[in-house]
Amino acid sequence: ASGKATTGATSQPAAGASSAAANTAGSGGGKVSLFVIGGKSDDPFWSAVKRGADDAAKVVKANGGNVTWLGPQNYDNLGPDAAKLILSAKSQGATAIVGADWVPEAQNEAFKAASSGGVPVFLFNAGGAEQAKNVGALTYTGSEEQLAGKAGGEFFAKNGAKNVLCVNTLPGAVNTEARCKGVAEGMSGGGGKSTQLPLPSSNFGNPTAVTQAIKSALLKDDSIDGVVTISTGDADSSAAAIEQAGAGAKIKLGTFDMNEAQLNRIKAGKQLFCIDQQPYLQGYLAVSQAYAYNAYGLLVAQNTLLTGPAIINAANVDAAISGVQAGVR
Amino acid sequence: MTQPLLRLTDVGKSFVGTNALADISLEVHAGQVLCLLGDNGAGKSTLIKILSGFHAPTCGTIEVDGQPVVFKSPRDVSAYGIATVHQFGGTFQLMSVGRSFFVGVEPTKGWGPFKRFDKRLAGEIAVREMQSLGITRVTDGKRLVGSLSGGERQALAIARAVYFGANILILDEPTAALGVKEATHVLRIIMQARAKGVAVIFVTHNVLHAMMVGDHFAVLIHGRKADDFHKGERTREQITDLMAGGEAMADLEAELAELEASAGS
Amino acid sequence: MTQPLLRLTDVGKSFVGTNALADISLEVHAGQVLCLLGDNGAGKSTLIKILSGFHAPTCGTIEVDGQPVVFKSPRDVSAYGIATVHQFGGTFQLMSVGRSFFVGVEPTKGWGPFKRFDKRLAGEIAVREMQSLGITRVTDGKRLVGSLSGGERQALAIARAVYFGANILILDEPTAALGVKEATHVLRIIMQARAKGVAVIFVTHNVLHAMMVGDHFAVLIHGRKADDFHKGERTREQITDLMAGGEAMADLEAELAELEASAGS
Amino acid sequence: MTVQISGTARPAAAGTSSGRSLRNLTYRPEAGALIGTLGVFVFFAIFGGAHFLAAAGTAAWLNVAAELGIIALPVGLLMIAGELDLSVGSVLAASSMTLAIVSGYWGAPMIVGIALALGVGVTAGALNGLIVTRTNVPSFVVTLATLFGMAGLTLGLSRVITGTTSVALNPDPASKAVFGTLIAGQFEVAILWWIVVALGVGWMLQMTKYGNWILAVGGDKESARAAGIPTNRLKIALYTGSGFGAALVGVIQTILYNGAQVANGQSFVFNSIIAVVVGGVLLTGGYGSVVGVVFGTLTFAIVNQGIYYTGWNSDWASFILGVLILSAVLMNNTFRRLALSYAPRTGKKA
Amino acid sequence: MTVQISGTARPAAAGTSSGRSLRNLTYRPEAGALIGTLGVFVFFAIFGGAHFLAAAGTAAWLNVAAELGIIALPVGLLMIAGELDLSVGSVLAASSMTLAIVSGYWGAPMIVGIALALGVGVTAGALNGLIVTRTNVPSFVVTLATLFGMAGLTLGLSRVITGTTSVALNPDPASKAVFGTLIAGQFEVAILWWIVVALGVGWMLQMTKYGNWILAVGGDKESARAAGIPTNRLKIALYTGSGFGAALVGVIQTILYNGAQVANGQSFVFNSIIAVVVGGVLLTGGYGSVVGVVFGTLTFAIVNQGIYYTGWNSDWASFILGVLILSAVLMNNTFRRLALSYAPRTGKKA
Ligand SMILES: Nc1ncnc2c1ncn2[C@@H]1O[C@H](COP(=O)(O)OP(=O)(O)OP(=O)(O)O)[C@@H](O)[C@H]1O
Ligand SMILES: Nc1ncnc2c1ncn2[C@@H]1O[C@H](COP(=O)(O)OP(=O)(O)OP(=O)(O)O)[C@@H](O)[C@H]1O
Ligand SMILES: [Mg+2]
Ligand SMILES: [Mg+2]
Repeated sequence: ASGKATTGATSQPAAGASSAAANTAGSGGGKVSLFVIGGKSDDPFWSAVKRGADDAAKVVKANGGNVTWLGPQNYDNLGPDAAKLILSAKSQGATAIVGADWVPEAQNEAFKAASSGGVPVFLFNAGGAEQAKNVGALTYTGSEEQLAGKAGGEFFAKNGAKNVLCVNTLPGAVNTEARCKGVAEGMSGGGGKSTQLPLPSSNFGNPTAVTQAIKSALLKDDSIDGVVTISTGDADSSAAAIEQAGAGAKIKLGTFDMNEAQLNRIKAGKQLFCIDQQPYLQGYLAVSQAYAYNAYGLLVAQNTLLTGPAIINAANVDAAISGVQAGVR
Repeated sequence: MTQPLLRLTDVGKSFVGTNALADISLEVHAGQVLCLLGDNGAGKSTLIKILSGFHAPTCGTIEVDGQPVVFKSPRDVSAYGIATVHQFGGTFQLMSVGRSFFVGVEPTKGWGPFKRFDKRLAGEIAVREMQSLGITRVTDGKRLVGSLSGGERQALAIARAVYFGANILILDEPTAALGVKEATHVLRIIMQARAKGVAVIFVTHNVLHAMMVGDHFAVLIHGRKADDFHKGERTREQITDLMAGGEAMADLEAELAELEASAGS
Repeated sequence: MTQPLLRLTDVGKSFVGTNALADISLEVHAGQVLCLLGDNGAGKSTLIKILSGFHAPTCGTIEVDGQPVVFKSPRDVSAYGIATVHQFGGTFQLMSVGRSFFVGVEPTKGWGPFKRFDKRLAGEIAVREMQSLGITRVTDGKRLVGSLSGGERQALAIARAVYFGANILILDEPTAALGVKEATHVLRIIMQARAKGVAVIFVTHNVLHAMMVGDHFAVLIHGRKADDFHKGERTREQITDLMAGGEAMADLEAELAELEASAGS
Repeated sequence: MTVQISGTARPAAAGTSSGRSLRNLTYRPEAGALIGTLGVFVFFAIFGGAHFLAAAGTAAWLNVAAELGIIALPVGLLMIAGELDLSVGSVLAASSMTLAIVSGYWGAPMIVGIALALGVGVTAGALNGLIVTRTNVPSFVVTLATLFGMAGLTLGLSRVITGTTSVALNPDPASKAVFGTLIAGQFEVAILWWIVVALGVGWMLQMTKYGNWILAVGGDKESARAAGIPTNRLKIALYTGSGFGAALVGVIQTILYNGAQVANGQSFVFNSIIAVVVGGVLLTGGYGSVVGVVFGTLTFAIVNQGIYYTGWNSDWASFILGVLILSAVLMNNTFRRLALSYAPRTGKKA
Repeated sequence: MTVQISGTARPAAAGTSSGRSLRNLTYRPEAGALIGTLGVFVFFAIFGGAHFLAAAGTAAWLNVAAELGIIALPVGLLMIAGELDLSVGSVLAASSMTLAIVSGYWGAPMIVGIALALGVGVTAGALNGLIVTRTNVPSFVVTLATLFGMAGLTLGLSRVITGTTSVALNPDPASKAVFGTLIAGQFEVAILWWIVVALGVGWMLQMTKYGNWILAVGGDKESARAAGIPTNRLKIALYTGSGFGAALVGVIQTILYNGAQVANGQSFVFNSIIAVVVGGVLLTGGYGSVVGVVFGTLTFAIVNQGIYYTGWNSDWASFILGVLILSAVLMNNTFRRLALSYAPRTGKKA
C-alpha cells in the first residue's frame, strides 16, 4: 500500500478549497461535524457498527462536535442511494466523511468529489485499501467481504468440509454476493467446493420459508456437509433446517456475523463458527480516527486497519458472548 | 283521526354548500299510501334516506307511534319494522339470491355458539316472495344476483322490503326500471300492503301510478313541501304541474301536441 | 319507399349459455321514430348495444345506407353519425361537464403538434345543449358531473347524443330517471330531431311516451321480434299486452281496479 | 382495477345429471383454487421426485403454508369485505419484537410477553380499521402508511430499549409446546393453529350471519349499510382480526426460532395477498371462500418450496413464481365467469 | 378499496369575489398536493437548517425527485386511467442490466445498449398492457406477477451470461453528458429529463384529447368504451409509457453510477405509487393532474432526503415517512371533497 496517509496532515489533498477553513485538519474540535454513511438501520450487523460509532461520538459531542449517521432505508438501490447520501453529507458541511464503499462504480465519484473538495474521507466496512486509494480516502477500517468469505471457506475446508452451501437471502446484492464468492474461493483452495443457494425476495424476512428451503436443498443433495449463511437470522433458520433434515451430525454450520443465539450454539457444539468482522470496532475506530484527524490532525500510521475476519469457534466463544451481552458484538 | 305511525316536524337536511331539504312536516298513517312527488333534485331521495336512517337530519324531529326517536343507523330503523327500497342499488352482484334477500336480517337455526345462518330457508323464502311479484323465471335461491336481468333485480329489492316492511314500507321510484307487467305487480303489492294496514311511502315520476295507489300526496319543490293533499282534491293537470316543480306543463304539452300534429300530417 | 338508413337482417346474439337475441330484422328510416318495446329482459338493450358497436352480433348482417357494414367498436360506429344513450352510465363523476360531453369526440384548435383540446368551447357547447333540454341550473361547463343531480346527469347524456347523432339517434330508456318536465323536454327533442330528418330509435316502458312520438313500433319478446307495426295499427291495449311480453294485462288491471275500488270505499 | 362482471340470465339449453353436478362444482369459488393446488402439486411431484413427496418434503410446504395461512385467512376476509391490509408485515415484526423484549430482554414471564405481543397486533389492527372507516382514505394508502410507520416505530423503540435490532428469547417449555414445537421433528405446531383458525373463520364466513355481512359489505358498501349492517364496526373488527393473525405468527416465529429480528415479516405483505387472490377471492371484494384461501395458500407454499426440490437453479425461483401466479389467477377468472352463468335447469323445482 | 363520492349540486349561499378565486384554486386536484409540498418544505427548512436550503441540499431532494418523477409521471397516468403498475422495479433492473451487459460486458457501442435497454422497458410495458387488457385479471395481480417474473429473469439471465449480478460500465463522454452528468457538480441531468417528461405528459393530459380519454377510462371504463374510446389500445400505450419511464431511469442510473446491479430498483414500486397518490390522484382512477404528481414527487423526495438534514436519529425515518404520507393524503381528500361541491354562483352567465 502507498504511504500516502502516514505523514498526517501534510498528505491532505487540495487543502486550499473554498470551504477548507472549517475542514482542514486540526480545527480544534469545536466545529467538528462528522457524517457516517452506514447500512440499513434495522440490520443487526449495522446495529453493532452504529453502536461503536455512537460510543465514539460521545467523545466528539463532549468536545462540542457532532456525528450524524446516514443510512439507506433499504438495499434495493444501494449504489445510487449511497452516492446520494455521500453528497448529502458533503452538502451539510461535513468536516469529515466516514463511509462504506459498497458499490465502487456508483459511489467513487461522490467520494472523490468530497475528498477533492477538501472533506477528508475515511472508508470503513467495504471497499478496502484499493478503493481507499482510488477515492483519496485517508484510511480504510474494516474487513473485506470476499476476504472474510475466503477465511470462512478455508476454515470449513480445514475442518473437513467438502461441499458447502452458501445461503443468500439477498441475491444480487453486491456485499452478499461477495461473501458467497469468497467462501467458494476459500473452499476451492482447500480442495472442496461451494455453491450458492439464492432465495427469492418472496422469502426474505420469513424464517420458516428460509428454513424449509434450506432443508429441501439439504435433502436434495446429501453430499452437502457444510452450510454458511450471510446473516445471523438466516443462521438460526439453517440450524433448524439441519435439524429437520436429520443431518445434525454430518452438516457443519457457519455464518457471517454473530449474535447470542449463534454463540450459544457454538458453545453447545451445534455450530462450527461465526465469521466476525468486529463491527463495533469498525464504527468506533473509523469515527475516532476521523475525529482525531479533524480536531487534532492526528492520523494512524497504517492506512488499512483490518478488524477482521476473525473466526469465532469453540475456542474463543466465551469472550465473544460477553461482548454480545454488552451489545457491542 | 288516529295517531299517525310516523310524524315529521320541520325536518331539514343540508349538505356542504347545499340545502337539500327544509321545513318538512308530514304524517304517515297506517293503511294509507303517501305519494311523494317532485321534480328531479327536489329532495325526495334525501327525505327517504332520512327516514331510513341513512342520513341524519340537520334539524327537526321524527316521531314513531307518537314517541320522538333519533335514527342512528339503518340498522336502528329496521327495528321499528320500517323497510326501504332505495332509488339505486340494494342488490349484490356476486351473492346468491337467498343471501342477498336476507342481508342484515339473517334467519338462524340452532342455538348458542352453534347458531347458524339458515341458507336453505333464506333461498326458499326469497324465491317465493319474488314469484309473488310476477317473477316466475327465478326458481333457485342459490342463483347469483349478477345473473338476473335489471328488472328481476329491482323486483328482488322490492320483495325484500315488502317482506320486512312490517309497519312502514318505503319505495323510492321502484318501478323506474320495470316493464308494464312488473310495474303493475308492484302497484298490486302496494295495495295489498295497504290493505294489511301497512303504511306505504311511494316515490314516483309517473302521475298515473301515483293517482292509482295514492291516498295522500306530498309535493316537494326545491327541498320544501309545496303542497299536501288527499286523493281527489287535485286534478291530474294540477298534480302534473306540481310534479314539474310548479311550472305549467300545459304550454310544453301544447307545443308537443303541435309538433305531433305537424308530424302526423 | 325510400332506402332505409339502417337495415338489420336476421341479427342474433348469444352470451355463454344464453340466447339473448335471435332473428331480428328491422328497418330504420330517416325522419322516423322507431319505438323498441318489450318486457324486462326481452333483449332491447342487447340490440341497442349491437347497433352502437358495443357488442358484436353472433349472426346476421347490418346495412347502413344500403352498404353492409361490420361495426368493430363504438368508435367505428360514431363515424356513421350514430349516437347512443345507454340505459345506465355514460357520465363521468369526476370530470367536468364540458370534458364529459365531448369524451371521444374532442374539439381541437391549433394545428400539427400543437393541436389541442378546446376546453372552453367544449364547456360552452355542453351548457348550451343541456339548457335546450330544460336544465337551466347548470351554467358552468367546468362544474364536475358528480355534483349534478341524477336527472341532470341523464340530461347530459341525452344532450350529448342529440348533438352528435347526425344521422341516427339511439335512446335506451332515456326518461326513466327523469321528472315529468324533463321527460317532456326529451320527447320534444325527439320530435325536433325527427323533423330534421334524423332517424331515432327510442326504448321505453312508458306506453304513453311511445304512442306520442313513435312512427313505427317493434316489440321484442324473449329475444325475438314478436310484432312490428306502424302508428295507428294497434290499440293502446294491444300495445300494452305486447309490452307485457304477450300476456293479457286486462286481468291484472282489473284486479288492480278492484283493489283500488275496495280501498276507496 | 375495476372488474367487469357480465351477468347471464337464462339456463343453458340442456345438461345431463352428471353435467349438473359438475356445474355445481365449478360454481363454487374454490373450484379454480383447488385445480390450481392440484396442478402445482402434480407438477412438483413429477419434477421434485421422492424427496418432495416424503414426510420432510410435505412438512416443508405445510409449515410455510401454515404460517402464511394464519395471516392470509383474516386478510382474505378483509379482501372479501373490499379492503386491503398491507401493514401485516410490520405488525408481525412489532409483535415478535414485543415478545422478545418483554420476555427475553426484560425477563418477564412468557405469558405476559405473549399477551402483550398479541395486544400489539390487535391494537394496530383496530387503529387501521379506525383510520380507514373514519377518513375514507383508501385502505391501500392507510395500511401502506402504517406499514412504514410501524416498521419505523419498532426499529426506533427496539434500539432505544435494547440498543440492538435482534433480541434472543429463551422460551419456557410450556409456551414452546403450544407455539413453537416440531411435531415428529418436522411439522410445526403452527399447522394446528392454522387448522383452528381456518375452521373458525370458515364457520364464520359460511355459517353465520357475519359471513353474509362480510360478503355484502364487499359487494356494495352503501347498499350494505342501507340494509342495516354496521359496516364500520364490521370493518374495524376485520382489521383487528388481521392484526391478531399477524401477531400470532409473530409469536409463533419468535418462540420457534428463539428470538426476533426487526426486519422480519415484510415478505408476508405481498405473499398473503397472492395467496388470497390465487384462492379465488376477488381483489375488489364481494366474492370468495375460506376453502379457496386455504387452497391458494397451499398453492403458494407448494410453488415456493417445490422449486427447491426440482434441483433447478433457484436463480429462477422468482421467475417461476411469477408465471405460476399468473396462471393460477387466470384459471380462477375462467371459473368465476362460469359461476356467474350458472343457473339451474328450469324443469327442476326450487 | 372503494371511494365513496358524494355529489353536491347547489352553490353555496354567497361568496365574495376573492372567495371565488380561492375556491377556484381549491377546485384543482393539485391544490392539496401543493400545500403538502409547501408544508414539508417549511417543516424541513425549519428543522433541516441552512444546509437543507443551500444548493447542495436542494440538489439532494431534486435528484431523488427527478428519478422518481420520471417513473411516477407515467405511472400516474396509468393510475388516472384506473390501473396500477407494480412491475416498474423489475423493469428498471432489467433495463439497467441490459445496458450494462450489452455495452459494458459485451462492449457494444453505448447507443446500442441504450436502445436495447429502452426497448426492454417498452416491451415489458406492452406485455403488461396486453395481459391486463386481454385477460381482465386485475392489474395489481398481473403486474405483481411480472414484478416477480422479470426480477427472476433478470437475475437468472445475468448470472448465466456474466456469472455475476453486478456489471460495471464505462460510459463514453457523449452518453455521460446526456444521461449521467452532474450539472454544477450537484444537479443530475435527470432533472432536465424529468422536466421534459413532465411537460410532455402534462401537455398530453391537460391539452390533448388523449388526456380526456385517460380521465374518461379511469372514471368509467365501460362508458368510455361506449363513447368510442379505444380503451384497450389506450391502456397498452400507457403501460408502454410506464415501462419506458422505468427503463429511462435504469439507463440514467447505470450511466451515472457506471454499472448496474440485479437487485436495484425495487424501492420504486411503492415509492412511485406513494408519490402519485400524495399528488392527489385517486387510487381508483378518473381524477388527478400532472402538476399534482410533480408536487407529490417533490413532497416524497423532500421528506425522504430532508430527514437526513435534521440530524435526528435515522432509525425514525420510516416512522416519519408513514405519518407524513397519511397526513398528505388526508389533506388531498379534504380538497377533493371541496372540489366536488364546487359550483359557480348562479348569478354569473356561463
Ligand atoms: N350526498 C349529497 N351531497 C351533496 N348534495 C346532495 C347529496 N345528495 C343529494 N344532494 C343534492 O340534494 C338535492 C336533492 O337530491 P335528491 O336525490 O333528494 O333528489 P330527488 O328528489 O330524489 O331527485 P330524483 O327525482 O332525480 O331522484 C339535489 O340537488 C342533490 O344534488
Ligand atoms: N353480458 C351479458 N352476458 C350474459 N347475458 C346477458 C348479458 N347482457 C344481457 N344478458 C341477458 O340477455 C337478456 C336480454 O337483456 P337486455 O339487457 O337486452 O334486456 P332489456 O330488454 O334491455 O331489459 P330491461 O327492460 O330490463 O332493460 C337478459 O336475459 C339478460 O340477462
Ligand atoms: Mg331520487
Ligand atoms: Mg335494457
